[in-house]
Amino acid sequence: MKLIIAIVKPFKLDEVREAISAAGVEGVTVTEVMGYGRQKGQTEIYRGAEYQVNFVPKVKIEAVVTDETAPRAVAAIQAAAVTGKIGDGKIFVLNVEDAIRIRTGETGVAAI
Amino acid sequence: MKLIIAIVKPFKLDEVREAISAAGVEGVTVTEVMGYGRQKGQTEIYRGAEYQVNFVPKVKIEAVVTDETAPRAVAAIQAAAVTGKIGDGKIFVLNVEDAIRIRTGETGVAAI
Amino acid sequence: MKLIIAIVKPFKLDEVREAISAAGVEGVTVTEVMGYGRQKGQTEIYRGAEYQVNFVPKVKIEAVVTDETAPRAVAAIQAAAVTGKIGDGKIFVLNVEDAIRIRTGETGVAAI
Amino acid sequence: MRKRDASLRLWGGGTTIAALAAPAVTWAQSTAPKIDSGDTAWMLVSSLLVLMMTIPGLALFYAGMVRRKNILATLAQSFGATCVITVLWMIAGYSLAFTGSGPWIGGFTYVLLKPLGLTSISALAPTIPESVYMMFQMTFAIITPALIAGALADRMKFSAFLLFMAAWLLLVYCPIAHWVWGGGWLGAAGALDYAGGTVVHLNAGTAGLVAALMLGKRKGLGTESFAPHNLAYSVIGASLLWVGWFGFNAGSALTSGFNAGMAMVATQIATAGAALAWMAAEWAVAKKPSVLGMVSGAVAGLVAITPASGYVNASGALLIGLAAGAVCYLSAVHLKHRFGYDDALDCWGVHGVGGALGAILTGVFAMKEINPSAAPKGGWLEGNFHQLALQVLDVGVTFVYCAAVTAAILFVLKVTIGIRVSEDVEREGLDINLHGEVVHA
Amino acid sequence: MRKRDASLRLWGGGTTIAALAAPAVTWAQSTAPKIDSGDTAWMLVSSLLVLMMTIPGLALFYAGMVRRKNILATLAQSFGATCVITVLWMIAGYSLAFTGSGPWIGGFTYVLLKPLGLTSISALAPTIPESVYMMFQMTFAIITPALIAGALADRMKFSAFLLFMAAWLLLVYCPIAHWVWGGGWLGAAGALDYAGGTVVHLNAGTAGLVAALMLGKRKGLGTESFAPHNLAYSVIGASLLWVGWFGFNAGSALTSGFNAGMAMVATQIATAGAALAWMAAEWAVAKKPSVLGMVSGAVAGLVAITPASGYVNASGALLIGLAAGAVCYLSAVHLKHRFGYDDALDCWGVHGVGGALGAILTGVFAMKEINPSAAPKGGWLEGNFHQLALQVLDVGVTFVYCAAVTAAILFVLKVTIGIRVSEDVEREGLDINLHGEVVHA
Amino acid sequence: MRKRDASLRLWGGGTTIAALAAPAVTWAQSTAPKIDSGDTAWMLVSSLLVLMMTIPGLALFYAGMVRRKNILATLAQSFGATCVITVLWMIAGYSLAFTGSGPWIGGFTYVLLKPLGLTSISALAPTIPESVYMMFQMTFAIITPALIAGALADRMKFSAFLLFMAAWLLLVYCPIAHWVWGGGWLGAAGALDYAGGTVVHLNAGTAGLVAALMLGKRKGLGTESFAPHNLAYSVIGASLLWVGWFGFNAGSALTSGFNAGMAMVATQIATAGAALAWMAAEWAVAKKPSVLGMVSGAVAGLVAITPASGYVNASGALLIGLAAGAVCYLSAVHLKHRFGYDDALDCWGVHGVGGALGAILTGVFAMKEINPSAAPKGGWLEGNFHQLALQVLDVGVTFVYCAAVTAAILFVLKVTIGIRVSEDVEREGLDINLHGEVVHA
Ligand SMILES: Nc1ncnc2c1ncn2[C@@H]1O[C@H](COP(=O)(O)OP(=O)(O)O)[C@@H](O)[C@H]1O
Ligand SMILES: Nc1ncnc2c1ncn2[C@@H]1O[C@H](COP(=O)(O)OP(=O)(O)O)[C@@H](O)[C@H]1O
Ligand SMILES: Nc1ncnc2c1ncn2[C@@H]1O[C@H](COP(=O)(O)OP(=O)(O)O)[C@@H](O)[C@H]1O
Repeated sequence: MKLIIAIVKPFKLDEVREAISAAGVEGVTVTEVMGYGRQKGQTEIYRGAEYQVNFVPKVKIEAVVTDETAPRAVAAIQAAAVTGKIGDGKIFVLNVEDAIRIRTGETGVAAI
Repeated sequence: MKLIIAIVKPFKLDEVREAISAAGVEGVTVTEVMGYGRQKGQTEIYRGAEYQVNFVPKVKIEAVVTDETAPRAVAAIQAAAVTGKIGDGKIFVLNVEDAIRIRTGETGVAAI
Repeated sequence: MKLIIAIVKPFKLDEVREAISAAGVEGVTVTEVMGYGRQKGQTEIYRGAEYQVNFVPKVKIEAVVTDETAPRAVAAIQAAAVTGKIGDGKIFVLNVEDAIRIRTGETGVAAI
Repeated sequence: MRKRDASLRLWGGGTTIAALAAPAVTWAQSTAPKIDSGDTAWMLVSSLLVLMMTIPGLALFYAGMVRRKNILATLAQSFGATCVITVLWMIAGYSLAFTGSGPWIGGFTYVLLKPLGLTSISALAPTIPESVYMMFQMTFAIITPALIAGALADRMKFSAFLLFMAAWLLLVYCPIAHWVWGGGWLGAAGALDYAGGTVVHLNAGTAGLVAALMLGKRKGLGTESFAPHNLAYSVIGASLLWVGWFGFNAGSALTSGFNAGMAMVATQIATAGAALAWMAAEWAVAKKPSVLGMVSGAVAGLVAITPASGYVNASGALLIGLAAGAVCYLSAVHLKHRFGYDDALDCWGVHGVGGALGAILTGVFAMKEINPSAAPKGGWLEGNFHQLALQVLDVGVTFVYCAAVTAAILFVLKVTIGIRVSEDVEREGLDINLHGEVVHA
Repeated sequence: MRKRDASLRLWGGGTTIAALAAPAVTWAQSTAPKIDSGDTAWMLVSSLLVLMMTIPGLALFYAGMVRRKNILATLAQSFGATCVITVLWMIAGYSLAFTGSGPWIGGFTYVLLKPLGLTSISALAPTIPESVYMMFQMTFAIITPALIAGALADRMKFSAFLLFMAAWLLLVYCPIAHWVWGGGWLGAAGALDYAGGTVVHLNAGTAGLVAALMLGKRKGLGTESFAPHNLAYSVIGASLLWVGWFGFNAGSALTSGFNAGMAMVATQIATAGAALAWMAAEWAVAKKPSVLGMVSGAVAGLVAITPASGYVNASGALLIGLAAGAVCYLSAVHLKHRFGYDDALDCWGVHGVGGALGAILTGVFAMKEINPSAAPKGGWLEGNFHQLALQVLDVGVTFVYCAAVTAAILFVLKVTIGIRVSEDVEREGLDINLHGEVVHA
Repeated sequence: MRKRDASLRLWGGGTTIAALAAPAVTWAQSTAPKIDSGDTAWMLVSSLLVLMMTIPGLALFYAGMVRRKNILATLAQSFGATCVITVLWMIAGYSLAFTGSGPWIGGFTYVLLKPLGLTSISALAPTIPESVYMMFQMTFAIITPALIAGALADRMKFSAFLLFMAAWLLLVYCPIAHWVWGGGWLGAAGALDYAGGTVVHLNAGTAGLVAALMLGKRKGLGTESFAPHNLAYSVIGASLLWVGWFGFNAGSALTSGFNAGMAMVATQIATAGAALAWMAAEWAVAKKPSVLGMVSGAVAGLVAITPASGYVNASGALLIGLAAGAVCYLSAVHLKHRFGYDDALDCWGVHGVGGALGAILTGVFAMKEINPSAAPKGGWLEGNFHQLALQVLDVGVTFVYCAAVTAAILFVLKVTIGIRVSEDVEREGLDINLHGEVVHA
């Protein structure tokens, strides 16, 4: 199983969720995060004191999927989240050793 | 070492924390997240415009534990978080390559 | 590639971000989290009812870096985040199998 | 709100219409009665101030103390109660409470406010239009039931809540208001309640205690955190309650003159004194002065000075305030836990206890000099022990009647439509389940 | 706000200065005119209440309904409009609307308020200083354009917004206010608009509808969630609107007496009735009574009773309120979706529809007994069908004139500086892009 | 608040009690004095408006500008100051400031308000009860020290803060209020300060500057983000300040008539002008008009018009407002950074600078026509250069006395209990450490 972590622009959340569903992913977990990358935030002036707002709001989407679904899911996210502008975000793929569905106690791919 | 990621219902947080402590886990990190799975959220109507609230509030609990503790911790979480109703959540286990305690610079299992 | 997860005290965020930049890390993602470890929170009294506030506010910093950068980045975070007091936090390192830049579709180390 | 105050008018602008035979008269325009434009201005303002106490004052005070998932539901209780009671007051409440001359309950002639014409004047407030007097009393009738919401926060069905408000208004508030202010037996016996220590606060507090007992405790109490989500709302709410309370207390003079001025002073001093007393007690016991404690203390002071505000001088007000802060701190923070009822936001602990305390201390500190017409013999300190006995009677009667009828109303609701939400709804929050909305969506 | 009300003063404190030839006169101090201190007190208060309706009332009501990224921009619209209009009203607005005697527009003598001396009095309000009357009217002139912001939320440029406010004030509000209240043709014809059903609410609502059509829909409508970020703000805002509205309606008596009292009563009852009607309709249709619905219903009631508040009794007010709650629920929640314009926060749905409804129902329910001087023949129910026809005329004229001129103003702005922000700005939020700030930083 | 205003009463409702020998007299009831019910109504309202300025107005204005971890502590400062000062004002403040006839300080006869009876009247306000006058002055005494909190935000110990408030009230505010308004030497010399340009704003601003210097800068300034957590609170706060300020300025007429009306008009226009001037300056310099800038500008306008509000006409008010917006923008946004003191929320930058500016411009724009009794020769523009000199003297004396005594008080506190929290407490936030609570728990 793979953990797919996608960091995308907040307003793309709904599109990504739909795309990933269509790709066969049953569940996702979403977190509001702050990102820093090429897109650098902006210089703010508060009462004359300049300071750098380094972070831009993003959402992080995490989904654990089977090894077979993973490439399809990644492609779906990429297609749905892209705007072509800086700050579109990243997708990371990690290996997952086990999964458990709390309700039933099922483990492995049956759980996801 | 393993990273255990548990996504559970918010009101189970305290019970899970206690259970996991009892299982010998010294530290955890908790994030408020939004989940999407079999439990689908609900259709909301705002001023006559229907829209789907796709996400239900969950908490994500992350704990890095030794390989030996991992099964015990997973079992403890599962037991504490289960209600038997849809939306109880998931537990994922990932491999961790290294850990560092910032305060002391200790590494490996000594750090967790 | 490695995913570095650092949990640090909130007011250290800016210093850590600068240190990690200096170490050559181009992007990070930051989440507000609640931590529980040796530093235990405090007992609160609300209208005479005691209850334990188990969690202290922390920030979680996640960065995906190349294998070569990883040690340098970890060291930089550790140096920037340390205060020597309990609750300074942890750094965890996980393996990442793939990365994709959404904007361009680049993959692997080119994407991070 | 004692009608005799009106006879204390000392300035020249208006003419007192003494001793109207009927409680209200509509004048033919040609012989239009003389009202006082200054008194009317102050009573128009007082009416809207007391409305402001409920929305947004009380609504915010309570909403700030609950968890995020119940904020909107808590606001909805104050807002919904305001609407239901406004309409019921027009339909029957005013008629039952402030018209007619029976000792137990008013009459039915003012149903739907039929006789309320442009130039009507009530004998209970002879220098202002009856429309304004009716409205002023309406705002009292709104806030009293709305206060009860503090005891039943986080767990009551909205439908049951609205029905409870309606029944309680007619069966509890209207009779008691009539007894004390509307020409009924308690006022005639000489009990002093300037702006509602028993009629409003002890009454609401008692109902809250009964409701808390009948609803049972909130799920998770003692094991989960019930820390308030946003005390900033409570600070706004308490501040608006404080500001609006001058309409409550100084407005109860029903005129714009010396009585209103003294009531304002007493209110201000007692409130500050009570906030400082609660703060000091908490600082000593719990080592930190919480913001929730400061605002709760202020409300305790406002409550306790309410019955006394037209009868005491500045020093009396300070003493009442200090006592209220300390006593309500004990009742809200310590007694509640000893006895184990879940008076969620301390409706009984602050309004019940503070109202009773204020009513009794009125019997101690009332001064003839401050209100020669309504308290011609003063209170205990001026040798009139009888007044203290009367005040205790007032407290006892209010408590017993209110407790009994409130329990009956809630019992009927419980066995018919049910009063408490399901466990799942309580866990997930009232906002999303009862109203379909959340804050910070 | 009909000047004839003043002649209904029945109390003794002041002397009516009848029939001043010129609209305003500055008296030499030795022959100083007699004003009434009670009337003045009430009108000072009414002025600040109506200002409070806009800031923070309306500002919060609207800001609570938008998404987090647009909260500050929404607040800035109400606040900025207040500032711009205050200065313009001083420069020319008051002069154009409330001085001079032409049927279509006022004069220029009061430009920069030059003739406004310490002891000036306007014939339109003979028992208070003209300074207070000018100020009271200013607060109406502020809130009317500010209401339009509800229709154009989330997508208008701030610079264009401020220019729109300025132009609209002078080209739309001032003429219409003059027609009805300032001595112009509509008032002379006998149209009844106590506190602004057409001058304020239908006017703002119509402008909102035009603006919504010309701006186009918000990006993402129908596919993304537009759930309000913090309805607690909307509850505070609606509550302060309710409380402040007594300055609006009861203040429109321009005196502190019987008329003000009746207007207050009518306002309170209609508001509660409308909130309950909306709540009931929503509970029946959507199965849950939303907090947004309750407060929207209250505002609908306030809007609809505005033109009628000085002419109807309690029962009339209740009926108008119930009708307003139900009708505005339909228009805001259902019609809007059928026709597909994006009246974001229901400026047209509540203020336009409610204002027109109230204006027409005024022609039905007006009673001679409640306002013998201004409505000596009552409305349709008292057999005066002519009044109803007049009211319909008033509605029609206001709608047509306002729609045409608003469209012209927005067209000019659109082709010059542009009225809508770029798509990126809209997506990312107005707060950070237009004002450089966010809430919950 | 100049007593001479009272002699300008031009209406018939009340009778002026001229030239009472003693500053206050309690009348036997039989020969009860004549007060005016309209004046009393307006002053009751003005008192509660000024209280509302502090809680919740100022509390929210400041709390909205700090970071999340300090919101409750900031609210607690305004609320706590209100309570402490109320009680001290009753104990000694009123006596020291507004009774007795010495040039430097009042007397002790009014300690604990002992002589304040039901029908007392002060010679300083002969048409209202002394209870109301005492209360009105109390609300000024509350807000003045409370304003200082803006300079010391985020880093002062709560215990030290409360002691500072108490000492400053008695040692700084009471003497200066006595000099100017209570019968002391500055008022007698002819300095004009209608509602507190120097007594309130320059005074608080100066104390804030001294406190900011003595406390030192906040940790992290310049490197961490100090962006306000929730400017929506600041908008609510500024709006309530604006609305309440009519009690401050128009209330300072002490009567409900022409003077109050003109003061209201001047206040409204200057405020709007200043908000627009700040907005324009910021738009030009920083390219975006921030919401914080708009509300800060409005407050700057309110501050600057305060001393002038009873002496200038509409055009004068507009000019003062425009000047205040531009000058305070410079002082709060640019001078502060040049000189490097950490006046956190711009107490000196807005209140100090704005108050001094307003006081001086009063000497320029005062007009005999607007206040014939108190400013019979007008200001510089009417050829009376002497007035301008007097105003500069007033500014200088206030600054020097206030700075010296404030520094002494803070020095004593610093070497005894300490005035600043530990670095850890500052980092983690005052809310959790000083009060044991957080927002958004
Ligand atoms: N190496 C990284 N590790 C973790 N998160 C990253 C990394 N690089 C980028 N991100 C996240 O992705 C977001 C977008 O990245 P950015 O470099 O701004 O744009 P782009 O991907 O278009 O070049 C960042 O705001 C950050 O949240
Ligand atoms: N494959 C997944 N990857 C990440 N998170 C998931 C996944 N499946 C479920 N979740 C999380 O677990 C929560 C509960 O899952 P759900 O399917 O609703 O219930 P259940 O586990 O009882 O079948 C979801 O709301 C989501 O946050
Ligand atoms: N095993 C763990 N797994 C996940 N997070 C941890 C773990 N141990 C500690 N943390 C996080 O690190 C924070 C600091 O840890 P703590 O034990 O309090 O201090 P220290 O690292 O100085 O001993 C915790 O609040 C928690 O968020």
